[in-house]
Amino acid sequence: MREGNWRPRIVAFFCNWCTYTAADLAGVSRLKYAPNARVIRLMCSGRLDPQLVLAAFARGADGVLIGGCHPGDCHYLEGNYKTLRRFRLLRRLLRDLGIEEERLRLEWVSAAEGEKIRQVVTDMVETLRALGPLDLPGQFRQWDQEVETLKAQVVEAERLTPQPA
Amino acid sequence: MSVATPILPMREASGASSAGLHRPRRVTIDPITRLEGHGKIEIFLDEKGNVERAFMQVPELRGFEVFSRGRPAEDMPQITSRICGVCPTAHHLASTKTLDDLYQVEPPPAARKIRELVYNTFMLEDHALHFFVLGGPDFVVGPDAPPQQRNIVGLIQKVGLDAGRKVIGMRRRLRDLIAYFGGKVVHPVLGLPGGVSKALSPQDLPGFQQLAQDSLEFALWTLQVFKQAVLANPEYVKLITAEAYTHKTCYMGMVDEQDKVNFYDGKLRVVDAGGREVCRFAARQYLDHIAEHVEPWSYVKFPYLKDRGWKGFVEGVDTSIYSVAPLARLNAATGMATPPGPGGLRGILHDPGGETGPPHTGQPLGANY
Amino acid sequence: MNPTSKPKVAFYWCASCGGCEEAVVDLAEDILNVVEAVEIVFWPVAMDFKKQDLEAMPDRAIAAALVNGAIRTSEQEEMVRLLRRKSQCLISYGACAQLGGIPALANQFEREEILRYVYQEAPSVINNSGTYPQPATPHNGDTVTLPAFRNSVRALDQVVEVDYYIPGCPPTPALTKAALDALLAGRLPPRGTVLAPDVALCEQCPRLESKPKDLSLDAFQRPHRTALDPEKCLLAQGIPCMGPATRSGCEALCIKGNMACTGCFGPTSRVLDHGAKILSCFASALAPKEPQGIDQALAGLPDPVGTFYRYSLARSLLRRKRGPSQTQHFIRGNPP
Amino acid sequence: MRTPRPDQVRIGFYICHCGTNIAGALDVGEVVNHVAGLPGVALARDYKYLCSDPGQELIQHDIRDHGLNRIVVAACSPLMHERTFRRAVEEAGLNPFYCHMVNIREHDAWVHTDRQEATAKAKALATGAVRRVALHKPLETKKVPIHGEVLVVGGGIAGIHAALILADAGKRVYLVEREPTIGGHMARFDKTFPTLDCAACILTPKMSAVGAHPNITLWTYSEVTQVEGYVGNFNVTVTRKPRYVIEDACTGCLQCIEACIYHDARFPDEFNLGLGKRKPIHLPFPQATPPVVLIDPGTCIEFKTGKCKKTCVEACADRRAIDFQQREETRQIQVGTIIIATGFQTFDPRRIPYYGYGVFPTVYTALEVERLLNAAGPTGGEVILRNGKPPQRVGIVHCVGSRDENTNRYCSRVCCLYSLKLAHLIKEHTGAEVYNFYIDIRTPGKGMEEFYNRVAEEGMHLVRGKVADVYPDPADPANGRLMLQVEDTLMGRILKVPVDMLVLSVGLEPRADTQEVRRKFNLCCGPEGFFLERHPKLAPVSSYAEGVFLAGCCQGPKDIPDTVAQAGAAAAQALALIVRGYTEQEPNTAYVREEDCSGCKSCIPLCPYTAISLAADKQKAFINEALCKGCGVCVAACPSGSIGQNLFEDEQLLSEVEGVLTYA
Repeated sequence: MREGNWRPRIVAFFCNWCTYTAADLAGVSRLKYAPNARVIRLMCSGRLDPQLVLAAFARGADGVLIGGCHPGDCHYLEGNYKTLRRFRLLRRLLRDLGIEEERLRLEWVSAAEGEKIRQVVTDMVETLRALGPLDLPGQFRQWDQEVETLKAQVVEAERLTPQPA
Repeated sequence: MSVATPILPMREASGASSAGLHRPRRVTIDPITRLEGHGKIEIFLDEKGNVERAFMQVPELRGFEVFSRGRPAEDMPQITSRICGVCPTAHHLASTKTLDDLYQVEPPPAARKIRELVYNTFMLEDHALHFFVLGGPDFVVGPDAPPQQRNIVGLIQKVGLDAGRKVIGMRRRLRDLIAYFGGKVVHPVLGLPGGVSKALSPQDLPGFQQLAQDSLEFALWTLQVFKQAVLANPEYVKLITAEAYTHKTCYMGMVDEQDKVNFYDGKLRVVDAGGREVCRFAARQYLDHIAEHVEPWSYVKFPYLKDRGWKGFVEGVDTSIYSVAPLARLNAATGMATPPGPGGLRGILHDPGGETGPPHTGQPLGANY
Repeated sequence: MNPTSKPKVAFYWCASCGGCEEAVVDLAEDILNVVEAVEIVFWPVAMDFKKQDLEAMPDRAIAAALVNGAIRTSEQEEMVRLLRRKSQCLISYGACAQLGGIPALANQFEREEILRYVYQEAPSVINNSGTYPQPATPHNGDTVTLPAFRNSVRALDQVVEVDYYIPGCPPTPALTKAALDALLAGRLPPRGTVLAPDVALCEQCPRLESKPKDLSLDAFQRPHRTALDPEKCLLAQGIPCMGPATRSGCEALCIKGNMACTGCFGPTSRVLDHGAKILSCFASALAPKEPQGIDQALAGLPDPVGTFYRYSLARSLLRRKRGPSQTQHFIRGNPP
Repeated sequence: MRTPRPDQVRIGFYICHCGTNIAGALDVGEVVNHVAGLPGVALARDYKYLCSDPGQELIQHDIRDHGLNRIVVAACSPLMHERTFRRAVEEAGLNPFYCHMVNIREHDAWVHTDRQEATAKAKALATGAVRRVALHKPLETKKVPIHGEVLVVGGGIAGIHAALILADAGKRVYLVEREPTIGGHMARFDKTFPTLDCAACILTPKMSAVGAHPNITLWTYSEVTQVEGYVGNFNVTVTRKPRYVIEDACTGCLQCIEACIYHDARFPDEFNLGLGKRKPIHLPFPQATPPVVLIDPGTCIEFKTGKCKKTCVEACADRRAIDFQQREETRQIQVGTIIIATGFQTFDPRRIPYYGYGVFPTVYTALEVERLLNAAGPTGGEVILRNGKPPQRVGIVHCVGSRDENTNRYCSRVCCLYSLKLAHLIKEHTGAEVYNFYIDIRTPGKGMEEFYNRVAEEGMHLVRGKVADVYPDPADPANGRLMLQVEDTLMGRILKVPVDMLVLSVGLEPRADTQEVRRKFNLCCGPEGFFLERHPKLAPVSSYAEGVFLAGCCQGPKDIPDTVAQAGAAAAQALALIVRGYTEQEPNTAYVREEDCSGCKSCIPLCPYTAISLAADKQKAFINEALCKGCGVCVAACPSGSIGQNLFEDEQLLSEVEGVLTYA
């Protein structure tokens, strides 16, 4: 992270049929929006394993955006309902672990809603800016400082102590 | 964390054996061994080599009282059992009974009996563990034996492999009974508000009845071992009853309506070192009677009798420190609720001291038997 | 006992309850064979060896050290580093060492929060002087020391390298015996393996057949609010059972006790985050489609962290609850 | 998640300039430099147009010359060119699924303005792709056979045309129409612009051809109620509504109508939009196809009281075609492809109250006027108002429900021309003064501008302005004359125009049940609500559902020539699939690692295609690859991580997540 020049990083999981296509449409329509979202294409938002959301946060995402087809519109009939259910529970879990609910967002964006991509990404960037960085990798480093000091001492002591016979 | 701590004298500490020449001012015993829990002892000696002050430190804290907060009440019996995996059943059932109280439900008679059966079984196997594995080697193998042998392995060598198998086999059978109801023996799962999760199948009953008979015999045999290994040895008796190993505190134990010992239910009764009742209360009133004191040199807190106030680590009739566990339990009660077995235990412990008051917790020699 | 050529074995406990020691003792008759085959050189619960005995050994002198308990204090870190150095094979024994275990639930709280409650705010505490445990307490020109209480609870492999894992809270005697046998026979799987079947518990569950193909849950039940059918799949009764996401090897003991699996064996090797996986499984099995209905159904899970990460919070992807402080630092233009 | 064994990965990275589309918005050189330094990358290049032949050849040569075994192409959307590059890679002897695309055009270059930021994003996305592609596995596309039968939904001109082409090509076609007859909107028109040939003259021969074609199964008064399966293998349920007349027995003699207990037709006639009357037993219009009458149970005495003399049955005599007991029936069919030609509905002008439609009897919609003008219509082709008089002054308001912020923002494309056509026809029929009130006159297309000139020269009043108010003419309230208030924006003055008849040129809208149809067929809708084509230019009749094609106004407003052209295109697309005989299925299917599965059954109910079953002998989940469509819902839900998904493996996605986050 460049200090003082922090920009929110969003990992966006978009379903192939609606939201990814909407993002393509936003492109074709030359809509301009914040460059913070990095899109990962899934065939269906229902593929989104909550592990991937947590992994994204753990690896440095400030926010995770899930994009799926509108209810009733899933290309795979009901994949998006599974996403919605997981999302509701996952947000509670995140909240209990100190990660603001707004950092995980679920949006239904149909293939025709290029404009909504622009709005959602831009709005989420603003929300994240207000929240500040999550920076879990930095947190992990910070949390581990407490053991690193001792580790260094032990290593140093072992270096100085002759190996017992 | 048990208050009773089976440590043996100076011999234990390294360097202490070269008596007289360079007697160290400080003796560290780290870790304390053969008990459940983490501990370390720092002993400071005066110029004469006598103990000037000793610190029994618990260098660990997990924070159950914090991380249990906010969790579903019904999870507590399973979470609190993790306070101690040697006596998980005690924590498990204490939590379960608290849930009864919370939900204001009375378990049906069968559930209550199952809980009592499980708990009493636990009392039996746990004491066997203590006697043969944790504390017992000090006597059976002997206080003079090298430390490497004062353990279960040495004990089996001493008493013989058959006796060792007998102990192991009986514990396994008893623990299987707990697992029958509790799923697991370490961290059982049977406790629910107002009942238990599992019932007893009638066809399994005869096996358990047989086990009851066998375990009674086992208890008597254990008593014989104790008599032979400890009481038959005048030096040991002298050691147990020596002033240095006597700890005059108050004593707490659970009693029934007649002030007899009850393991599962009843009131908590506290008596002082002179045998006089200090208080008698239901578990839910514990905050009225018990408080915890904090010292800067240990993570463990020190419970004491709240009415008396914290008076420091002092002994005597007026102390606010109280002991728990077997000897304290006997002291706090007027007797056993069941007919005394052959050669009643209380008599055995009473007689050697020849005193009229309650026997006091010798460290560690009486407390856990 | 004279020094022998038998492989040396050590047992140690960190932030633990002693249940793992009991599990070893519960080898019952088999422990005699173990004692016959190995030389136990360190085992605080049962033997009188001290830390300095350990320090006096040559490096890698111990064939295998079985460490249970989570890592919470500097002393535990020191001890496991010492054991790591003295051992050829370091085995994580039990859920606490492997995943953080129950003590890692404390990772939802900050160190100061814990200390303040335990020593000051708890209703049983009387501490007018505001005394807290101190790293060093002076005594007559000398000091009595306490190890540092860390902010986070860690799994063993978050502090030192671990060669094998024996899962469970506690591990079963059967698994323990199988692992020791494999160790003694020198036929251990690749390093890093969890020495238990890599399949979820449902496979061993006596109630699997009664699990319907479609759960379609409308609500999660709490076990004391429903009359539990002792034959039927607990999930089918709406009881959150971690079995589908949890490694087998325990012989479904809790299920046999008519209670749900709480996940002490941890996830399978394919899973990074135990909690996320069972969350996904449970949520997917819900029937309602509207946010309100979904939330209602999920109201039966009042404590997602405690339910999904009962034993694995330390080893989860997020590891602990994030403190409030970091964000504030940054807002003040002061990145940590 | 399993850590894959790192084999000797040699990644080639290619970034496309796309002319200036990409290179103009971000620094491709910087991206190349960044990616070149990533582990596993053997080569990184930029190129002006990678999708061009030389571009593809560049990659192919590099694969051979540099021993590349993974290819990452950073260019446009994979939805655009993924196949192109996979094919190129395959031709170079590499498994096509070792190729992965990074979308830096639609998702980056085209949507961001800051060059530095856009470059940074491209680097991040490329890093994710490089990480992921290293874990790719060789995969094979599966060929799935295609049923030769086609379902055409909707029997308007689009459906008719498509059905005939396919049937003529020898394919079995099921044409399903909701109304009792095919013909759609076109059957209601009088003349068609710009040639002014009679709609019926050109349509009815095609309708008859459909009715008579041996390869066409025509089900009118029927609806598709369920669609299951996938391209090549759709299982379709069609519900046939009871018309209370046995279709095969009815000869279309119409004697039953004659004989109906109701001597006179007295119920509003749907086909004539209520302008005419019909009996309970009726034929929608003389050339209806099939020529089979139907009974409206809402008006039939027998249905209402059970006490009719049933003179119709008597008249039908031994043909015994009338069956009051007829019930709704369902038919199951299996088809390989589907053409959606469900058409449109006209804008309901009651939504703009100030036009007074439904309030003033002299206000008509354009479609109603078509019926008035039609010789077979309720007035026999005479333009006679509801008060029985022919109009002397007629106003035609364009863009009713089109190009309007409050209703529909789009242009309905046909209204200008049909308004001019109606103006011409009204003038021809009545000699009335005709005023056209327009916003703009739009007449693109072959012969359209000429048509406009011709009509304009006929002495039409063309007023550029929107009608702002319609109210009864205070000077002549009795005859229903209306006063139009309109601003003539060319002259810059407010006009008040009295008319006897006001025609509203209503726009075209998606049908009211479009959403229902969309769900049934797994389609997408655009913002206006019409079905969305896969690509506006390159795949105009393909939908987002594989094997389902779009024709006619259900995709957007269009005139008859365009509709017919599109129907032909849809038929050709369907035919192309059938003739090939198979489709290639993306190998992104899920699979169960049997040795890992605990048989917990969590996945089984989640599959929308019932592809997952429990192998009874082993108590392990099993995924039928042929049924799996690759959504991955089961993969995400498998609590023990025992289900994988080709191309979307846990470790691949995780690496991609890590990759896109490694670069700040």
